[in-house]
Amino acid sequence: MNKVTHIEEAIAAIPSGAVVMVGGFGSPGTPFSLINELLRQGQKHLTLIKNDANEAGIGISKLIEAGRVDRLITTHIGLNKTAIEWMNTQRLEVEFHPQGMLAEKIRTAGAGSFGFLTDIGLGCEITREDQLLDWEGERYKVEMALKADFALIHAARSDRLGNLVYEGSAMNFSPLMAMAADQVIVETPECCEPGEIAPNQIHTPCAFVNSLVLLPLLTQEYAVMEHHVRH
Amino acid sequence: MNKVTHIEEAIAAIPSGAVVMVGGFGSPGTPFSLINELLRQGQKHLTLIKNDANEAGIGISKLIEAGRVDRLITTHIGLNKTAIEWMNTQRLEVEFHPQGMLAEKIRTAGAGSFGFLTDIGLGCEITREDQLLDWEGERYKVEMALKADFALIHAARSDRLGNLVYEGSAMNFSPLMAMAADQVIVETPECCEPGEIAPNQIHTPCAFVNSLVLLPLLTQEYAVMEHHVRH
Amino acid sequence: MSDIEIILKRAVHEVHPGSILNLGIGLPTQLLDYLPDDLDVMIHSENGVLGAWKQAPREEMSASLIDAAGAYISTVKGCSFFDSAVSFAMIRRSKIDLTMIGAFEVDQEGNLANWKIPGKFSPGIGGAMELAQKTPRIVVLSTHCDKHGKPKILTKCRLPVTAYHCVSRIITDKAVLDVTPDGLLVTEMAAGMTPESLQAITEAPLIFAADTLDLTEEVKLS
Amino acid sequence: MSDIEIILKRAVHEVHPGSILNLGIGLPTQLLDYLPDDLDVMIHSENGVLGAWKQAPREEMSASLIDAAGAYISTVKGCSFFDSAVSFAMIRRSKIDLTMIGAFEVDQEGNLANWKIPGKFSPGIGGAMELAQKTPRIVVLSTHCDKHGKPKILTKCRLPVTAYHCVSRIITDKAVLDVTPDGLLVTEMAAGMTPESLQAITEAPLIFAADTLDLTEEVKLS
Repeated sequence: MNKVTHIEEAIAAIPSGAVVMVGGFGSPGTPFSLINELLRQGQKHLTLIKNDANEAGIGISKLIEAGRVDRLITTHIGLNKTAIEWMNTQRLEVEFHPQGMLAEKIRTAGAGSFGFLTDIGLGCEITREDQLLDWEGERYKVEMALKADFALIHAARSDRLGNLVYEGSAMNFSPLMAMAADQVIVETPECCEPGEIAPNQIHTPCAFVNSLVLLPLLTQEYAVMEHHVRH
Repeated sequence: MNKVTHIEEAIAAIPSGAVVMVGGFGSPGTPFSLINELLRQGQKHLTLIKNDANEAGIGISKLIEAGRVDRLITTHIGLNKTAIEWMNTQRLEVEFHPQGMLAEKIRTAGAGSFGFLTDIGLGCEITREDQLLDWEGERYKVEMALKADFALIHAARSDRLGNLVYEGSAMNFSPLMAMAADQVIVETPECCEPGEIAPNQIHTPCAFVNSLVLLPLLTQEYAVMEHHVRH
Repeated sequence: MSDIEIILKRAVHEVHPGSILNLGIGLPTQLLDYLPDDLDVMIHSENGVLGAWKQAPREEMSASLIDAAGAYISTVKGCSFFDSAVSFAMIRRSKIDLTMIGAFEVDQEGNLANWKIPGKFSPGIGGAMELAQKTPRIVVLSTHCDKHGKPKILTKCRLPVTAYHCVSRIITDKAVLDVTPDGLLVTEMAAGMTPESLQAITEAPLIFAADTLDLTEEVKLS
Repeated sequence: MSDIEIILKRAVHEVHPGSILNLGIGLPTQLLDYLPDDLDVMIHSENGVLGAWKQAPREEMSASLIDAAGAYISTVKGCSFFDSAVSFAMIRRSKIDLTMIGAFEVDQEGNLANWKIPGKFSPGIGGAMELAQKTPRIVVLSTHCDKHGKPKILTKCRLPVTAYHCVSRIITDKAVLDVTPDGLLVTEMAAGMTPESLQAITEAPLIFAADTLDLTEEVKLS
């Protein structure tokens, strides 16, 4: 049960037209190396699902700027003026959800359920008439599960079976996406032997992971971004 | 933000007639001490929500045998002949759910949602006509969220803010119940200072915990049960 | 060799290295005793364990670690613990490759009844319904007849069904049967059984493979 | 003192020891700079942090740890990290005691608009909708008027609403206003403001507390 795979092979499994979830909230948790390989291989007409669009010139913004992304399902792209420009000029279709609804839609797919009843956004512009359900005397909004063909995940640490550990705020959507996507590709800078991670400290059990790409080193993209440091 | 409370005071908050979730799958994770105190204080007409009924003479079975429990929402009570006897003689009302549906109903309440759409049990005896929903061309069963007034939880370790860590298979329903109940009472044999548990090793963040009872020692109920050891 | 031993020894052949499996409470759990110690599998237990293994040595038992059957288990390297919602997410997302499960009744369409005998036995549902409905491959382990000698392999289940069209294979002390679109296909029979004698203790009509193997031989290989 | 400074220094008084709070991106996040270092609060950040704190010293910054506003934060003792589903479960289960949030518009019924200006600004929704709808106490931090000098405190929001009837209090550079069943009650005013001059820059009709305090004095206490 060794899931370690070459990055070329892991990413080559993704066809054009695929629906791809990408972990990360801003930079932390963003699988920059997997994204760069997807850019290199040239898959097109992708639908991406990510909390945000990263910032111009890095992460999934590279895919957007290269015209590879037809559609982005997200919650907020305010930090990426390029993505907003692509959206406003109709070169990128963007579907927005409240952040917790996006998380919960993904988690619902990951739990093998099909939708959930909520009151978030009831009466607001984001709610359409056909999403309303009167049930047992109350009115709810039905949010449907959001699945994907692939998930691209960055883990701080893994064993070679694919048990994952996240660090800091880099966890965010990753454990949910690992459950919700049919094929889960993980990049990690640190791969250990099974048993080295305590069983109750594993964030994503290996059952949810299909392939594991070892990063020989963390490039500059993974470093602290100077323009976010206040002096 | 010190949540450490005396056991008498913590349990005295529970009134007769309360709906109480109890962690644990079999013995692991069962908050025996909190249950014993609830037995001692005498609250009646309780509705309990627990995976199982423990075994005769221990855990929530004590409450059932003392006639304190009107209703049990559970998944399987096969290891407790006394509880089955109470059920069969109509002294205890029992509501059964598939185990993962019980978990998910609790988790749905814990997520602040109201229900979810599933296909589990469709066409089976457990599904009533009024639970069926045709939505976007598919037929689903609607499972409603399951909340509680209180949750009683056993944690292997905590800090005094109420950040919890579970051990082994003792996690099971506890993190879900901690999210789903309005008041969460935790017992633990080990309470440390904030910061001693690594932030990414906390299973239940302190926001979900209201009071914390320190166990001076673990009684025999927490030990390996000889009759479950095969020789 | 007891009927149970025959079933379990044959069931060992169903377990493929590299797979994730769940062993239902009762007969399937006993399979643990028959699995080689170096087998590369991950056993899922509904109570939140992936990587459960045989009973731990007495001095290593933890009161906080059981499998869903209540045994004080050891674990394999790479084991993980998680909550019940994640545990059943794993099941409903079909991440368990194989579930071995017991049966009160199983029928020719692969329908399974194993959770309730109205008026006699209704201790609850447990994890059976979700395992049966969502595991890609379900192998039923069961004696061929009940303790009164009555067939358990039926034309149509009479007890409340756990899940429909879920069973792939049935392993009994008398035969191995595959659920196919055409009905139940017998691929192995125990020594001494004939198509006629097997049909006589089976309610569902049986189809026999051209090269029906000797179940007893398979058992000896374990 | 700038308008922003006035607002933030006054906002410090809203933070009670022992509470959990969330600081919206923009003006509220800047409050961090004004909080005393030994304050016993837990700051929730939507990206999965409970116990977020001020920017970390340069040598302790981690590229894996930011708050929802993108700052490389330090954490307090007892901090926990969790996934986005748990993070918003915390919000929707109303475990956040207080959210300070920015506004494009807020009206006399406590309705809030802060996520979209159709045709001009629609970067998404983020966590604002759930925070606004589910936090027991919402305090809006905002300049009293927009940069063109137009009132932001309206009779009825004209922009798409983030959440209805959610705001408890509004803190501006000119006044502190509480949303009450009778309308907006002014409890503090900046030095030099009169009921008339405040009403003149506010679209919603104002009620004035009998003992309206001096906002400027409150600010000096910080």
